[in-house]
Amino acid sequence: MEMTSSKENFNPEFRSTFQSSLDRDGLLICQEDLECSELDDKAVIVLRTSKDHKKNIEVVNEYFGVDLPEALCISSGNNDIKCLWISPDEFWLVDNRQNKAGILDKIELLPKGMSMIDNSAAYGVLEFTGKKMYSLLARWMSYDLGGSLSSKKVVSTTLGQAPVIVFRDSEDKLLMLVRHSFSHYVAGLLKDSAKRI
Amino acid sequence: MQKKYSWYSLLKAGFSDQDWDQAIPLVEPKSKYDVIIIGGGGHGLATAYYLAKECGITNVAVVEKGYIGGGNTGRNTTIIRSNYLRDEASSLYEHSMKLWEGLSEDLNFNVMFSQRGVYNLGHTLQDMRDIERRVNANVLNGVDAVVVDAKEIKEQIPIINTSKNVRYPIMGSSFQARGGVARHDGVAWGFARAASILGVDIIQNCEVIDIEVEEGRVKGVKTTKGDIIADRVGCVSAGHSSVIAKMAGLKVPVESHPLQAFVSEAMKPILHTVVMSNAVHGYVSQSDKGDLVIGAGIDGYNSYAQRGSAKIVEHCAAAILELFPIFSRVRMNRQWGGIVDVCPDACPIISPTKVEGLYFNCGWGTGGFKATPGSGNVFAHTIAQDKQHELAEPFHIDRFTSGALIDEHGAAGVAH
Amino acid sequence: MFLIDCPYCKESRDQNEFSPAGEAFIARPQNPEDLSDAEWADYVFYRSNHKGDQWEQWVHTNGCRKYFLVKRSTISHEIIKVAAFGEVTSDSEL
Amino acid sequence: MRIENHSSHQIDYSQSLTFIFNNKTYKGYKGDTLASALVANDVLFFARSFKYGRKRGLMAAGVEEPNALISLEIGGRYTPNLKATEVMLYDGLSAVSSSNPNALDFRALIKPFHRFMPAGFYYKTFIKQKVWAKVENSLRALSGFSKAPTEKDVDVYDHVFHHAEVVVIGGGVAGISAALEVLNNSKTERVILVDEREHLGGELFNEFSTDDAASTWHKDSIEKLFSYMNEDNSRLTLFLRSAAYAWYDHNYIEVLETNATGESLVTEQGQAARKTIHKIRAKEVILATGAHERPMLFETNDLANIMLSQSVRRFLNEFGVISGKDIVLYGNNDSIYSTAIDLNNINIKCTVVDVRSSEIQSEIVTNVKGLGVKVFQGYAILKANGTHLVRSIELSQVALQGKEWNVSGGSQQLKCDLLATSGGFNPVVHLDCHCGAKTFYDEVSQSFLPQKERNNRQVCGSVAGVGAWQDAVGDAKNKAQLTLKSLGIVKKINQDKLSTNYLNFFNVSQFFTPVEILNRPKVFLDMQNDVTTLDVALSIREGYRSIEHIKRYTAMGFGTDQGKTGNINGIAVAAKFLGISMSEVGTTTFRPAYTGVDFGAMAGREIGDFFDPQRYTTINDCHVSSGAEFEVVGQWYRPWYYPINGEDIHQAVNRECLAARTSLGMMDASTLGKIDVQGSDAREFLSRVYTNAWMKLAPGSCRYGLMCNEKGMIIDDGVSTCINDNHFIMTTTTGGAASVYSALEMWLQTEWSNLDVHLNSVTDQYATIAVVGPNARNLMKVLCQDVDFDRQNFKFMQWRPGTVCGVDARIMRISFSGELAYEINIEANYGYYIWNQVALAGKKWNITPYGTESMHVLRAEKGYIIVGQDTDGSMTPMDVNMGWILAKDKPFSYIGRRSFSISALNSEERFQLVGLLTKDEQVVLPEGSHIIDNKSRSIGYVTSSYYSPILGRSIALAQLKGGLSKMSETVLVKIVQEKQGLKEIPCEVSSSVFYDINGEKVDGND
Ligand SMILES: Cc1cc2nc3c(=O)[nH]c(=O)nc-3n(C[C@H](O)[C@H](O)[C@H](O)COP(=O)(O)OP(=O)(O)OC[C@H]3O[C@@H](n4cnc5c(N)ncnc54)[C@H](O)[C@@H]3O)c2cc1C
Ligand SMILES: NC(=O)c1ccc[n+]([C@@H]2O[C@H](COP(=O)([O-])OP(=O)(O)OC[C@H]3O[C@@H](n4cnc5c(N)ncnc54)[C@H](O)[C@@H]3O)[C@@H](O)[C@H]2O)c1
Ligand SMILES: Cc1cc2nc3c(=O)[nH]c(=O)nc-3n(C[C@H](O)[C@H](O)[C@H](O)COP(=O)(O)O)c2cc1C
Ligand SMILES: [Zn+2]
Repeated sequence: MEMTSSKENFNPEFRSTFQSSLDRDGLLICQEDLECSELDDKAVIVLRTSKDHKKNIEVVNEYFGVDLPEALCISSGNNDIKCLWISPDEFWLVDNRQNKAGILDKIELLPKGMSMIDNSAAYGVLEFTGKKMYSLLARWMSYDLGGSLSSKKVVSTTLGQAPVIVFRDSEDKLLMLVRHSFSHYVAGLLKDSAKRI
Repeated sequence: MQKKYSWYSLLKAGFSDQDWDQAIPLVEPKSKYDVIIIGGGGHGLATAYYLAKECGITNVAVVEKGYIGGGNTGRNTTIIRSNYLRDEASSLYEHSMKLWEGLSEDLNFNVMFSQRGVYNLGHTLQDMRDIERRVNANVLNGVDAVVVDAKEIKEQIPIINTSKNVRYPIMGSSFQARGGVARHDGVAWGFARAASILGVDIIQNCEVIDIEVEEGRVKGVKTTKGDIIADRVGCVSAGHSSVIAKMAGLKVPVESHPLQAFVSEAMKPILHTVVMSNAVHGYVSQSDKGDLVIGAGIDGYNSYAQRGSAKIVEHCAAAILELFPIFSRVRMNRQWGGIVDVCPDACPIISPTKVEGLYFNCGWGTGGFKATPGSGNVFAHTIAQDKQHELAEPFHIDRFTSGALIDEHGAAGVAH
Repeated sequence: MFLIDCPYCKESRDQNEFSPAGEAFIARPQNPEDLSDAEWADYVFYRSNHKGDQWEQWVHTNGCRKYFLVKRSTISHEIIKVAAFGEVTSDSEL
Repeated sequence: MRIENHSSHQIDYSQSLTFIFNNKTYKGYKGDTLASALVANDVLFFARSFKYGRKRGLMAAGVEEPNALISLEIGGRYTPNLKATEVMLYDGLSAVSSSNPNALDFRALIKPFHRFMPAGFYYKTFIKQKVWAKVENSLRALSGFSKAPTEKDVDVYDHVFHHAEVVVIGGGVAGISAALEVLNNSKTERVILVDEREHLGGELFNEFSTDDAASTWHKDSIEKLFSYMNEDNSRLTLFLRSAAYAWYDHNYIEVLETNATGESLVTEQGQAARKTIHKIRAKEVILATGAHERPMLFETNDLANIMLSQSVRRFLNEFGVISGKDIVLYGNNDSIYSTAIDLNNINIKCTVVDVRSSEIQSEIVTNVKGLGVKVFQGYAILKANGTHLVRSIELSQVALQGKEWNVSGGSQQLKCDLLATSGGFNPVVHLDCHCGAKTFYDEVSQSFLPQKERNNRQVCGSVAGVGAWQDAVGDAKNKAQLTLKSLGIVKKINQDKLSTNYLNFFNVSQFFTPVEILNRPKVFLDMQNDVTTLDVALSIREGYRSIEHIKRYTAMGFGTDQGKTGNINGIAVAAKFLGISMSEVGTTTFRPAYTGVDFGAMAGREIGDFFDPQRYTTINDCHVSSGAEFEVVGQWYRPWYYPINGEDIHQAVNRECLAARTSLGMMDASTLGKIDVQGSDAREFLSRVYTNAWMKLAPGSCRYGLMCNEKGMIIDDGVSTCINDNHFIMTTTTGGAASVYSALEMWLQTEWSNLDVHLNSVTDQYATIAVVGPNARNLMKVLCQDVDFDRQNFKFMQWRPGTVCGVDARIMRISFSGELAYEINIEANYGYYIWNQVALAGKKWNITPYGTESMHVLRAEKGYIIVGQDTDGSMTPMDVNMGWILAKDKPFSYIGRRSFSISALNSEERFQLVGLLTKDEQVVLPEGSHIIDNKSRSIGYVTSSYYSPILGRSIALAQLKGGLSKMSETVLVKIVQEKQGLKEIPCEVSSSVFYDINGEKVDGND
């Protein structure tokens, strides 16, 4: 068996998080007023920093082209990169995969007290649309989606027994990040509940 | 007056309308006792009974803030077994088991001890290793125990789900045939009645609000019914042990947590034994009345409220359905909680304290009902002799300082 | 099931996102080696297990993952106050 | 019977339904309950009572019904113990009595002996343990109501979370009025209104026939409510057939909704939920749960067709049925007169017996008299006659003198075929008390009312003691105003004026408890459990005086109705016999469930596959297609072994182990917990949480660490990798990942916030594939060309970045088997691909996937411990012979260190980890068997035991007391459950390292 070291000779098969749960059209759920599909081109980079120092905010802006969001909210610098507020010292940069390397390159430049780690493979991203999405999620989520998940807001919570992150990307769209080891479970719950919506 | 319970006295009472003696006479506290027991739960009442019966100390009062048996004794799932892992623990619980076997006769009160057997299910390979280890230890200690496989479980309990295609398939179980259940209230009342016949005062609705200590020696207690002098005070107040300890300027290494249980509506008998599963968090038996008596898990926060979170009971219901899918349309009739005093090594404290004449019996946590007679028995001797009963020695409070923990819950972490 | 105000997320969330993490203000001794066995045991095993309003630690396990302080009645379960870690350092404050 | 030409508010006469009860077929209509349909068919016996097996008929019309327990359907839809009053009729319904009133019943046969079976009977009998053991089972057979189900439920149940600013519980006039008041005066607030019945309106329907204003108000209000519901983004959510059954801390309320098709649910499996639990978090709660009527007491008050007056009215007005033609109404308040008017309207004969003297001159009394209805004022019923059905009653004069009721004069008989009584009303305070709120006894309404003030909660209508419906409307509005104020929506509150004595529950008299009646036999308090006044009296005489003792001694209130109608009379009787007030007696504790909740509903969908998350690695499909058997570890499913060609576990494991030892094996190690540790204090942090030293570990290297808790006991272990001075990746055991991670966060956040360290869980980020065996290096060279695998350049316990089959990887040279081994870490999305590539490239060396079982054998051969198997939370590092891993000179006293100097942790007698070699090499010790001393006492036990194919013999690890000083000694392992004739197995105590003692294999053989 002959192999070379260059990457070009390979075509590594990328398996998305929900691959085995999707239907033929690549959808998890597809019914009246409720659709759920996977976005498999997203990169998730965890950025740990404190907003207490102005410098950190400047660094983030300079390197990644986004502002650190106001607590409790998400803000996006542009249509590609989004910065999610997870916790006072934790922000997630969500971008398209092809931009990942560019972001991670900056790790060497980060000042003390700031760190970064790629967690893209750990999460699958589901996109929900349709009027009935809250009705579906309320079967497994104690969070007040209707009352508190205002536009651009991000929330780290649970879906059944799985930890998930949800954020309201726009008025009629909701994204959910799921750890891949829970994907089988989460897909199962969602599909099962959708039958009764 | 009908003193002794028997068929004869029952017939006589039925024909003659003669009345029964008061099983629990209403008494007001005297000003002084040789021994005061704080807490009229099963353990406290048993302590008083054995003090009077075996230690010749009858000038004893049991002081209960509410009604006797209204603490955990009256709200537990009544499972009795003695198949504990550690030698120290199994000796103590086996001592208790032997007392259970003669208890109704001893007390002249049917506590309805029903030796219908107890299964402790295993669902993982590590569960099964632990079961083997425990059963083998039991047998070497003279405690009846066997390991049974899933097939045998199914033969004995046809309604249990032993399918392999469930989340936590049943791989096997330990089984103690002498284990079973008893009528919780009857245990408290039986001890109370027997103790009061021997001269013990049982004083209800009387809360201890302070403990008098002078120069390191206990002098008595202050209660809502006045001050009472005593040479020795035994504290057997389960969930409230820390509160009582504080009154004497002491600390006990326990934490109070809610533990919940619930019962179904009564049905015709269908489950004839006791089934426990730690991995799926639930235990169940069917009472003589016909209700399924189900014990759930513990809430993680401290509490003195006799109630817990919905999530715990709901998860428990799910666990019971994993084991017994046929119970799905059976309805929960009532749920409640008790305050259990959890000790870091899951073993009780039966011990003298730094205050002379003050003794503690606590830390039974989620499993002390089964120990009721044994605990009362060794505690009575400990108080009477001011020296720990042999079986109580390992349960000295000093073990937390010396490091000689008993660690009954040992194998908790599953890992590879 | 409690409704807990996370002082970091600044939002009330259901108890199922949180885990209790014991009594507050139990500081790890600076120099454990200097302690007697009894003092060490006091730190490791003994809690005040207070009946009444008690400061305790909770962690927003399935939220922001932050530990914080909650003053809660162990009798009524009422939550009286919450505070970020370090905001309160002893029972007497606030 | 069905009342002709009656316009019912509930029944749809156009839809006739057929059903079966106790094997007979009947007809009813849509809108009927099983109870009303049976009444229409003149079926009056529903079941038997618990203790004495007495034939019982209906008493009530709703959830409070104690008698009419039935079971429904068969097979997977068999449901025990339903109340006939709560089952909506559907076509084809089939039900049977919980115990058949028409069949012979053993309990009823022992009737003559009832006097010998007072409360507490069993405590006094069968006292010999042996005798009890013999009789218990036969006694058990007599107990219980319906038979238990025997088949798995075919239906599913749902849970749904909700949030609302205001939740109104109870949809009678008060609830409707309160909900409207909130909606009318707010803009964005969400309101949830729940009622357990089929229709909104509660008891109000009863007023329609006599009061047009009531029906107008109802119609208008419902319309208004519906208009709110039809708005876009409606703020109002309405749950009907939905019982709020529990109120937990912080205004968390659970509501059980029954599907609109009720018990007739027939859908494709799983498409609809039979029942749904709504989990509601409310800012404010308005309790409008109404009141249940309570019965009057007299001898044999349990005969069939002795009912509650208000319930008779409900059957009449809502369902158009009645179970008698000659009716006596008996009570102590004005409400029985309302019933009289209703009956008079449909020309049914009735007589009123009122314990209150003729001095009571309410308007309604005068009205009823005016209708020509015979009214006995100042009379009481002493006894009901009849074999099973009421046939007549005995009346006598009665008068209230001071606080005592005195019966006087001779008695007279009155014929009747239905007796309807009202002893006043019990506010439905249950829910309000679930979180510990108290009730108080109110002398005016003669009832226990809810605690006056409570945060974020209002009570209105009957539950607050309000009688007349018009007052309930006003009261509800007023309370809703307070709710709006509490929400900060209104500042100044408007209060409607109510009639002057609106809190008197229809002029209810003082509780009716003449001793002449209470001392009679068969005056039943708890109908379901056959508890009588004499039982309560006996209980008290025997010293069981607290109401809680009375409850437990007599079983009063223990039934499926939880004493909704009976308890209050029990309290009154206890008060009488104890000579204290009702207030001093108090109530028993109210607990969930307000009404029964199916276990299935409690569990919701969290059963079966969803009971607990099943976590899989990204390589799982490969394992499945290789035919792996799985082991559950924590929540993970890990391959246990990979049988081929019908191998059993031993054959498979032997093959897998030999492959790894002699050529090449591969294993999916992705489940190990991985924690990314970054920051300038990362080393310091690791030094604090692990027992060994980390300050000098060079980038590019890895190190094994042991983690203890403060008790000094081992809790976890794993290898950490130094990426650079500020960056490490820690691995944890699979099962320990979550708890270790949260413990580490705790130390960082609560104690060491000054350390510059960030932790992130990256368990799911990587797939990890271990390649193991002498040919591992050869394989790695094929898989990855950009790393120098030379043994000198890439040493044991080092790692290198590289590209494996085109994928970026981190390759660690670590080994849990003692063989030359590498762990390839790649982004999880490529796990599946790389596993296949490794398998492909490894074919040359016959690469063999192995599972956790072989992993266990391989590591045991090397004496490596498994935390949780060889340790159990009570083992120190010294105990497992790993004293070498305790750093001596770290400046910081790492977690657990202080405990190592405690005396008991240094005892010679502690369990210590040793190896055991059976004298007979082919005997494999059972795990969990014990080592015994010469007195047959346990001195240790076997933690791990396997057949080692490479050694051709068995090996075992054991915890042995003082084991480290017993090397080479012979000990006996006791086999308790005799296996293959073995009893005691001699073994030699050995080092726990069995294979490759000098560790030469780890470099491979090239
Ligand atoms: C839901 C649940 C299920 C359980 N299941 C089991 C089981 O299946 N098997 C088993 O073996 N164990 C079980 N247990 C544990 C068992 O109930 C207890 O360990 C045991 O009953 C303790 O008995 P006790 O007499 O020590 O305490 P209690 O019965 O609680 O008695 C203590 C008494 O002290 C009184 N008291 C407190 N403070 C004062 C004061 N200041 N003054 C006066 N009196 C005071 C209390 O009112 C109380 O009556 C369970 C517990 C619960 C809560
Ligand atoms: N005439 C009488 O004898 C008499 C006596 C008392 C009350 N009333 C009448 O009762 C009405 C009082 O109005 P109200 O609204 O206070 O009471 P109500 O009894 O009319 O309504 C209460 C409603 O709450 C529901 N409910 C109770 N507990 C529930 C729970 N846990 N979950 C869900 N639903 C629950 C009941 O099913 C009922 O529909 C007036 O019409 C009044 O005249 C009549
Ligand atoms: C073993 C056992 C069986 C019980 N069975 C019933 C029962 O059949 N019906 C019932 O209403 N309560 C039953 N209970 C619960 C009690 O009513 C009560 O809830 C419990 O003792 C706690 O007391 P509390 O609710 O008054 O605080 C049972 C309790 C126990 C411990
Ligand atoms: Zn938070």
